[in-house]
Amino acid sequence: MADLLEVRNVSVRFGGVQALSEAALTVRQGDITSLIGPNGAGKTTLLGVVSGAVTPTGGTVRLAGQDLSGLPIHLRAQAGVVRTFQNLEIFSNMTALENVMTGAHMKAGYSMLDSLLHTPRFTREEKRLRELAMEKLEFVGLAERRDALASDLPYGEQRLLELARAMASGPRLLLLDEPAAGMNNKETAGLGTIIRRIRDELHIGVALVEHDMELVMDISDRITVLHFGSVLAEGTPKEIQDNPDVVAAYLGED
Amino acid sequence: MGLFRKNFGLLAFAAALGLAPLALPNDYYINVLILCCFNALIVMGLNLLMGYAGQVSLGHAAFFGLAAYTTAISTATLGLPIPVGMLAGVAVSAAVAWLLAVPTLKLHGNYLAMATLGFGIIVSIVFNEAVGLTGGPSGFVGIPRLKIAGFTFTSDKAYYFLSAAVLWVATLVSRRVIGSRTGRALRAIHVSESAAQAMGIDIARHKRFVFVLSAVYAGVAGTLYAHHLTFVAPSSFGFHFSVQLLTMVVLGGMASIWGAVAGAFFLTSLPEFLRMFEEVDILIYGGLLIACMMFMPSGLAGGAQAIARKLKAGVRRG
Amino acid sequence: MFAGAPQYLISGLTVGATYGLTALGFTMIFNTTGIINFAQGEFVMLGGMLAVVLQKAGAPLPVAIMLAVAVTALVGCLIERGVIRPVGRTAPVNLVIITIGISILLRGAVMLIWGKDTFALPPFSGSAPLAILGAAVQPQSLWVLLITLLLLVALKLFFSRTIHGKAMLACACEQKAAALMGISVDRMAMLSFGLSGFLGAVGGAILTPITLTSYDVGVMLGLKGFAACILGGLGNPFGAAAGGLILGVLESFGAGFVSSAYKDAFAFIVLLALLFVKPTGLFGGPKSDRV
Amino acid sequence: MMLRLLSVVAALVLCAGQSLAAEPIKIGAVVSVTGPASFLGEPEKNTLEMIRDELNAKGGLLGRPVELILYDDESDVNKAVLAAEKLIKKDQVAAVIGATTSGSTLAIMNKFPAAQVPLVSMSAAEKIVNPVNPWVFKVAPSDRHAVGRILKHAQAKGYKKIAILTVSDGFGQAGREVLKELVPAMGFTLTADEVYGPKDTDMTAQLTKLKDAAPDAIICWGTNPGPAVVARNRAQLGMKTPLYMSHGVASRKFIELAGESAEGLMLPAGHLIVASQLPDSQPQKVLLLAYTSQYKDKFKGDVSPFGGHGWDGLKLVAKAVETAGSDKPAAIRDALEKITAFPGIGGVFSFTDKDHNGLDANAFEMVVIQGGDWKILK
Repeated sequence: MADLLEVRNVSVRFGGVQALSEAALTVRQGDITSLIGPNGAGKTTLLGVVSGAVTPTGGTVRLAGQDLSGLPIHLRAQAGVVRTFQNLEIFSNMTALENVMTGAHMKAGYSMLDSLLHTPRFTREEKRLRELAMEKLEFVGLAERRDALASDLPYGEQRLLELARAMASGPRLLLLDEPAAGMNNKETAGLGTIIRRIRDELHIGVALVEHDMELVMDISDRITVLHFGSVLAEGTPKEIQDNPDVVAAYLGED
Repeated sequence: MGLFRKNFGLLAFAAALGLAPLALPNDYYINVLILCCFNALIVMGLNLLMGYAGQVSLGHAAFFGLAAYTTAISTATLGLPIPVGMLAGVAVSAAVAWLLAVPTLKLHGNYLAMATLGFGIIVSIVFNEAVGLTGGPSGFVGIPRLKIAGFTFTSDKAYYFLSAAVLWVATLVSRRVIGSRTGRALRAIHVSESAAQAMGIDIARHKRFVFVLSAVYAGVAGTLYAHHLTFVAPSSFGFHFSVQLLTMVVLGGMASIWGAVAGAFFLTSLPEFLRMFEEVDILIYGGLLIACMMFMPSGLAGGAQAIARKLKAGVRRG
Repeated sequence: MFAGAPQYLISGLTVGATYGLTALGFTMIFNTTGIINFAQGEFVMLGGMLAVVLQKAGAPLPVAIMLAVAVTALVGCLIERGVIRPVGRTAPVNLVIITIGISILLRGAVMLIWGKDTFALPPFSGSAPLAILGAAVQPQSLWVLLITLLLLVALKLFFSRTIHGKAMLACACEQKAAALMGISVDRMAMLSFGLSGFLGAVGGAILTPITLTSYDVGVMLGLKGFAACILGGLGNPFGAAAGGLILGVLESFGAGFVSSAYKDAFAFIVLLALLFVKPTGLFGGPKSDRV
Repeated sequence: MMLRLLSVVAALVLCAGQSLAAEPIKIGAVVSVTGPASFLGEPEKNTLEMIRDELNAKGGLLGRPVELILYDDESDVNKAVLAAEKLIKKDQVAAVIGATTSGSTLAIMNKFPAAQVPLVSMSAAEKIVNPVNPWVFKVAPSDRHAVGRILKHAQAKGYKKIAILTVSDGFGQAGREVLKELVPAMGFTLTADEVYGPKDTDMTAQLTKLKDAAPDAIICWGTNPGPAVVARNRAQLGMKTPLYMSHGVASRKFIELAGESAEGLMLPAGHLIVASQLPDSQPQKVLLLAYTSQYKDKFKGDVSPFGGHGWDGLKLVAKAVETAGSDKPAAIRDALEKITAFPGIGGVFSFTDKDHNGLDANAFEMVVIQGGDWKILK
């Protein structure tokens, strides 16, 4: 299968700190690739480079062959790279449904004039967006919470809402930054199922940064291990578990 | 039925605006109502910018003034037809906002407040000092009364109905902007710029859009104001008025169109009620501001909602 | 053409010291509570007006000034205790409106009690001007600069040496963590209002001999003080003081070399240009603050 | 609109006829009691209320009590317009005195011809009475006369080069326009033209620039407290160039604020501040002294020429009501226009249909500050 995301030789410096040096990451269409490593290894930075939030000092980012370098965040999103956030960034001033409809911002096919005049196109498109958003809410199991104010949802549901919102934008590549953070075991298991379904039913590529090793080993197709900003190892969960360097790095860290 | 319910607020608002003059004990109060309409227009635009998109502006009096002076100069000095002057006024406000938006809206929070504040002060200094153009501190005299297609708005009542109609249309436009994907994008930007960008929203473009839109609202109010008062002076467009506008937005209720109307009408007419306290009125005004914010942190709109919710709960329980 | 430069510089520094002291007051409160206190200018006004009133009532000048400063600091504490604390956690813009309300109240009260006139205070040590670098300097200007400098040093020591100062810095960094460490965030907030009242009042009292005072001088000072804060980078006390001096010098040079009509506009244009290049001020951190 | 108003006026007159003494004569006032111009508006308000009480104590006008309806415009043109509207439409007053500032007066004055109610302004701008608006009068003396007195004095001293320093508000702008016209017209060279803001606290930069232009004399145009700062800065810079002030600072407050640096400053002032030095034959002397002591007793403060505008405004309207024998606005207007040789605080007023200010250069006296007091310059 073709590579969906190809990150090559990416380096990032923050002031005097080399956050990433010559890092690489590959995500294949319909695969879940996890990015693991000790705290400060540069995982979130690497996701940032892919999403466009962090400008690298060198290296390339390609999505299905298209060079994304230099594109601002919103244009990368339009190209199909959509992320969730380590510290929840839901739109707390909207309902769950509105959050997901905002996710579908790019999907709306009407102009300002249409919305001012409430043309049939506007009505039709808004209806379609609502249905699309409902579909995503159902997908993550939040359908009946659609009219709840997002800030009123419990933490675990806010995480799911963020996922639904990201999916509504119709991504080709989903970047999930610690989606299970703060979830209990049951919620994490549910999340694992949803991520798997994203892969299996929607054939979206997923890049996952996660500390919960059980979840990572359970759902990942491939794993990339980052250590001090460089790739330490790359392979299937089995290969990674058996890799002595990885074991040493993790033991050394703890 | 659904359509009626959805638009009930707008219909009720139209009725209230239309019937308001009948409830007045005296013709004089028409003038207060006209000022209320002007202020509500500006505050509604500012609420789109601040309440919805979360971008503070402490310089909106400048857009109001730019439009007022532009139409004043166009019609009185250059002798252009009034509608042309008014269009030019709104266009100048919008154009200045468009130019200012790019560098300014990159700033955040207090820095944005300072930049807009500084802009407002610079503009008011120009109004004050460009005597040849603006008439300087003592003002610009001789602006013609509004005349459109041969009809002169001589009576204050006619002017009120015109202003009220414009305000109503502005309300409709605001509601439709907010109800569209642009509205959702603006509210998204308010909470999290990074998440909004991640959803493919071009935040620079949206911020600029709403900044220009709010300047257009202020501009429309400014042109109506100039041709109503037939006189403009720099003191009406200074820092003081910008702060008043901000107060109206917050007191009315952030991110609420009806709150904008309520805040503007309340604070514009409040001095009329406080007159009986003579000089102590200033203390009462200050005290009221503090009390409102202490007991109604979501403004008049939020307060009304809370009361409505309580009433509903009471009915259910009863 | 440039003969006037030393004079412009001196007068700019004197006026700038006013802005700087007001800006310092802003910074105290902002750092501890995250509030932009729009009543800051009123503290300066209160310091000046109270000193004038007390001096007129027969108090010797130093006593009048000390009392004025103490009363204003107390007013600052009372504002925190009576209004800010009961409000609790609320949107920052609500707090802005509340402090605007407070400034209207203070201004109104002073107007009703002591009237709308302008008042003067005698200088601390005569009015015979000194010649420095070809510029004529009022002795009071030197007092102002000296006291501003002393206050800066004292603040520096307060924050680095005293337990209260360190606690206030802790609140500034992380309120929750400070609370966990057993620091009373409420008390620190009150202290910051008191301190900022103190700073403002000192400014008002030492400047009145030069600038005169009246019930409404706080509006302009508050505005310029805020501008100075932003220019220096919000939250940095030394940035605030430097911002004030720079703003004062900009205005004075603007009046001298550009146009006296547009001197304020000139200062604000420079400020805007700076913000466009450096969005968090001259000495501000990279992080932008909350709205 | 007009018809309604007339009918209301007619009804009022009828009512008045029926219940004679009870119906008060309503006189409106728009005054900046608060806001930036309050230092002008406060003495105006005090004086207006004092004169009202004095009139009523003497039995009112035409045997009817005087009701003064005074609105504060908060130094804001919008509020001034609302106040004027209210006086015309709601209170239906016989005449209006105000507004305090030129801006407010210019904003409201076009309402008065339409409503056919006379307006007596207390602000200085020439535009108020030039061209003459039949319904609008003003009692504040014109800057033209004040500037004229200064420049005559300067001519006598043999000065050639004049520099001006004006405040950037309505008062300063009006003065600056007249100065820029008259200084060259009377044969001087205008060597420098600087301005300062009404809230500025340091004018050394402007003065340093003026110094470089080496003028023979400087004319500063503003109202307190700016000119006091100018005087102090001039002393600080050790400037010996003669400094003229405007009539806007002709109050004891100025000397108090400027302190020693006021010594030797010259200005054209109304007769109020030098009343005690006037010869007894001077027609204003008695009432100037009376006003000064009356005001001091009642308000524990010093008189200012601005308070005097209130005196002139209300007394002139009262005089017009009495000569007209009516409180009809039109009758008051006609009577106002016919008032001649009426001694007031600001000067001796003589209105004509071409002159609605009624004052000339004699309203001013050149004075100098000596020993902390005013001295008439010969």
